[in-house]
Amino acid sequence: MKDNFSVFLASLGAFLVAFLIIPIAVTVSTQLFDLNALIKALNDEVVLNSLFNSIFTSTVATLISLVFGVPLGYVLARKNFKGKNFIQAVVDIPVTIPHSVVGIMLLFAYSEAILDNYLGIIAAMLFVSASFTVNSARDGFMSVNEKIEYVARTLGASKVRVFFTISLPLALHSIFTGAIMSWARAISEVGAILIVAYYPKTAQVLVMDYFNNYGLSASRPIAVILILISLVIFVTLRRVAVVKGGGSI
Amino acid sequence: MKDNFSVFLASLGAFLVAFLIIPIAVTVSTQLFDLNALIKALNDEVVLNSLFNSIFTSTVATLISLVFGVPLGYVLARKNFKGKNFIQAVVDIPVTIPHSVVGIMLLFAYSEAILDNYLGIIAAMLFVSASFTVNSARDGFMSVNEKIEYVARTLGASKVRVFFTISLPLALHSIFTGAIMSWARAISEVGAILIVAYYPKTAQVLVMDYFNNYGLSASRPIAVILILISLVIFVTLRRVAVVKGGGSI
Amino acid sequence: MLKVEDLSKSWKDFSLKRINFEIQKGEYFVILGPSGAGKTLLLEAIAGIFIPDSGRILLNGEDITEKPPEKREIAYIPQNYGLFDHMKVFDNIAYGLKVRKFAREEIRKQVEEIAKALDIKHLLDRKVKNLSAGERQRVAIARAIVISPQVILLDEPFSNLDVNLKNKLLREMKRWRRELNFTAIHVTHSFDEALSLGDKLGIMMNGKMDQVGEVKEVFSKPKTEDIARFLGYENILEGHAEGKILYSENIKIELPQEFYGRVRVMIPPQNILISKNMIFSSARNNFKAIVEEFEDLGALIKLKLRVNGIKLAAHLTKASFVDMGIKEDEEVYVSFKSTAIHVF
Amino acid sequence: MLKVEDLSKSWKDFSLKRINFEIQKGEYFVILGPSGAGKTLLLEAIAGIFIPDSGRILLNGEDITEKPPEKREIAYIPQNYGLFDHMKVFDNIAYGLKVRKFAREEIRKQVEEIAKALDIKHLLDRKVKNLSAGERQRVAIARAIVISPQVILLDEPFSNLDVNLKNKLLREMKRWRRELNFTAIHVTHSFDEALSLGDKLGIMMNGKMDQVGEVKEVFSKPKTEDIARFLGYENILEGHAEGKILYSENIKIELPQEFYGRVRVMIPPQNILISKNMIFSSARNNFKAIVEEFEDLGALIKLKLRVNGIKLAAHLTKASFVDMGIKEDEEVYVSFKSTAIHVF
Repeated sequence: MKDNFSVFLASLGAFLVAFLIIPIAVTVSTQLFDLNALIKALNDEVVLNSLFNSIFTSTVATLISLVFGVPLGYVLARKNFKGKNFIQAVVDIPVTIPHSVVGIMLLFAYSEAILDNYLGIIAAMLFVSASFTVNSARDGFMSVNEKIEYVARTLGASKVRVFFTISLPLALHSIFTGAIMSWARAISEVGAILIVAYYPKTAQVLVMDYFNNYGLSASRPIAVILILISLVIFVTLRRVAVVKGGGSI
Repeated sequence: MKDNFSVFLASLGAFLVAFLIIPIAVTVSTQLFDLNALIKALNDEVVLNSLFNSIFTSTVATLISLVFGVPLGYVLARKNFKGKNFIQAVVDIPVTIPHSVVGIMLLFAYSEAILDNYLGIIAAMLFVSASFTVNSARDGFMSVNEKIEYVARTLGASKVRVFFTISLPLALHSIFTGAIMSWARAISEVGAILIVAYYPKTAQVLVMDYFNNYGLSASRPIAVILILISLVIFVTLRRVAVVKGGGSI
Repeated sequence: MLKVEDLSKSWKDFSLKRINFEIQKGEYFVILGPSGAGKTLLLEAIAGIFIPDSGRILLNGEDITEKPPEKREIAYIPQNYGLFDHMKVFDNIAYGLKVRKFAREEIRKQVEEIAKALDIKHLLDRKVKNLSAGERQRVAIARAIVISPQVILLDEPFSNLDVNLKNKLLREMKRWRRELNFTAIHVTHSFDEALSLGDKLGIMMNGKMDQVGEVKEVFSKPKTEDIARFLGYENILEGHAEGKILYSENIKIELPQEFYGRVRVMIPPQNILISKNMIFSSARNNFKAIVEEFEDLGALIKLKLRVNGIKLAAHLTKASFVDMGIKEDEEVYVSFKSTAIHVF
Repeated sequence: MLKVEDLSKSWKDFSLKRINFEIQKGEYFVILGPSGAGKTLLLEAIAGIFIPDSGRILLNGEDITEKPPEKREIAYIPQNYGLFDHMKVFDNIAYGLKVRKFAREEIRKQVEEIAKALDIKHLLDRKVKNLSAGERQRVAIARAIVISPQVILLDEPFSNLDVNLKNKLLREMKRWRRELNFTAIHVTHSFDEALSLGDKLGIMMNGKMDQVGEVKEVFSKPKTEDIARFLGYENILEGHAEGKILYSENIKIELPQEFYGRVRVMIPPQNILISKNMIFSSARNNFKAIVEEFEDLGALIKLKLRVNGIKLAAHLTKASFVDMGIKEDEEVYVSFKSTAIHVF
């Protein structure tokens, strides 16, 4: 049943969709008229190195968030303890701190150890992205019925075995979805990296350099490459997650 | 029942919690030994203006995301149409695009209109934060039983009236929670703002300036102020959301 | 007053098939059917939640088939009542009156009046969330009745209530009906609601309204065997009658009176006597049977028996079941009086 | 073999109170009780999911009260079976064997053997998700039995199944028991499972195990009135007997034989005859009664009657209920034979 009110709501929504899609469409499509620049960028060792740095660091940050965040999510899902609300707040708070402040805080806390090296980039990424993995892991473990874990134990499995053969596999879809979000958040980070680790140069910082030094058009080829890489990986991983989980995310 | 494996998992989680909390604790606590600098910063008109700019722009961005994002969430929750998956992807994709690229895209798309003005800051914030409001609104409306909307209509209420008196109030808690996340994401943005609107100066950019021009210690007072403001508003709003919703978020 | 003509609608895996019925002003029409019969969908079509593929809905002669729900003056109370959880009881009941832009004072007066009639006046300031199931039901009825709709549609209004509360509310519903004199279509799978409340009864199965009529008539003369089974008649046998003898499969059954030709009979399961030994009694129908299985009906045990080629069900108490030590695959003797047989 | 001694545990709003029972090897012990009786919690204590506040659990003389579940050799099948949804049927059944580090070949052999016994060999390569309820139950039983546990705990294994499937699986469970000879504790609220499967029966209500004994004994001699009621005995009256006459409240009831002093009797509801007129029959107990309310039992109508100060329930078929046109608050006549009365 069509009606005016639904059309009105859809129109309001369409404004927002347009606002979000126009920048991507304009940037990518204008680059198509200058494919040479794109190809040149793809042959530029500086660009390729920076792309490697971006993908490498965001992937490592995501892996670290998995190694430490999944156990944390399990504890938050299964245990009750004093200060649990506080721990949960600590996990959530990084999303609200301005990225430049994140960089400064990290330097204050870990100083020379993270200045201008891979560790710094990864630390910055981990700080802003860990909450996605932790919260998804927590939700995933919460959705696993504890009874099933106990059944496995009555069949003779130790707690460790139950964790790896029952709890973890059943929570895996949710964890994987959270890891994708963490990865996306990590590779999108700029502000904190600018402060902590201007070098080694990541692609997102290189875009900024090109923009500052050579102007808007010069920064476009690498911007477009970054958009396409992010989109392809993000969309592919989400597809995989949907197929594996047999549901939608 | 205490056991070694749970202790092991908790220890892994504790590393991550420590990694997240140490930077905040160190930055804030070291500043307590230099309260003068903090007080001086709070009397500095440049700092105060930048704080106003940050809070003003992130609040406006959140309000805009509500005006356009709530209708979009409603349409995504209630209607089935071709291209719905595409629209959903458009909503989610901004999280994965590096912030420097976001700034460049926005300049390409909206050029002079957003260069170095409030509009530019708000556009950058809206781009990176809108998905939280849209997705929460969608989830909120999906949790409202359509039957109840129909009951209201059999009592004589038009679609418009049902939306405002039934659907919207029942989804409000979820929408409010999403708006808090949007606000937090907006005020934390730096990378895109650096490119689109270096002026008017927001606090998060000012921190960067101080760091680049006067070094780490000089940037700390305003960083601490920003941390505290973000935390207080974020925690307070979450409390309100929990109390209003009668549940947890 | 409300007339449904040939109403049909298909979905992927279900359809409503040519539904016809008519109700008069003040009538209470109960639609009885198993779950999955399409009862809720029929109510939704009448409420205007969807538009049928074909057929018409007439209200006082006017075709309302495609009218939006807000213009129909037909109030709908879904299963679980569909209360507005974010409002107080008062605002729930007042909702339809506010929509109609009644004056503040008038709204208060009408809400208090209906709340008094339904014994929920003391709840008006309460949050809906904290109400009991019985209270929620009353609020839903008050909210529907207060706008004086032409018809009220009730979807399983007594499900999810415990037995005692249900019986209490059934009694009260009868009183409210008398006092408030509304027209209603009430959908249920429960027999006692039909018997308690219905002026008229419709039996709905598999998307079809198979029989419509007076309650007593439908129960005493089920049109089809499916309806008879749904109404709980067990042991329905068909056969060829010659005088007082019915020949069905391989057995002969003595009937209470003379019949000729094809007849259908029903032997009430609790009128079938079970014994371990052959008994000679006034009962003229005596057979040897095999116990196939038994089932706990809560109050009773139902034995499923095989008598030659025929399956019979018999009820007995748990106490006598245990006393007799009945086991599966055992032989027992069944007997029933010819006067216990219903012929229809 | 398994002995539970004085087991107690308190939560905020519920407690298990001094549970005692013992079962022998190969025995099938059914625990019957209403929902909320604490049956699941008792199983969880035996499985080792929590440790009781006091009391002991002994398995073959060894105190296992505080042993972790994986060391008890007691397999637990929770309600809804607790299958591992991310594994195939084969891997579900093989889980306990893999834990025990059996050789690959040995695992395959044992899984196929048990799968054959339970008729699920064709399902071994299937995903658990796509199984029907009956298939899921078999997989759960196979997974438990294959590790040859000392005891198998089954929590409502036949709930959520439709009646026909339940009857089928009940029959098969009896066969599996004979063939595989396992020891089991089976918790249920359903009477027919107790009758079909139980060697021994425990009645559990409100956290207490009120009676333990042979099935027939428990049913014929319920220890308390609560148990009698739970077992479905209605119309339980207490009174003072003088020979063949029982004086209870304001009525005199003729008993089947002579008794003296306080006795408790039960009159099966389906043995109470209802009529609109006083009938003079061989039934010696005739009373006038008021119909208070009626209730749909599915197969029957239950009438709740008041006879002087006493409440009686009577069952009759829907057909005769409608035929007689019985209404609430009406007078009817009830009669029952003295031989229909159970004295206990």
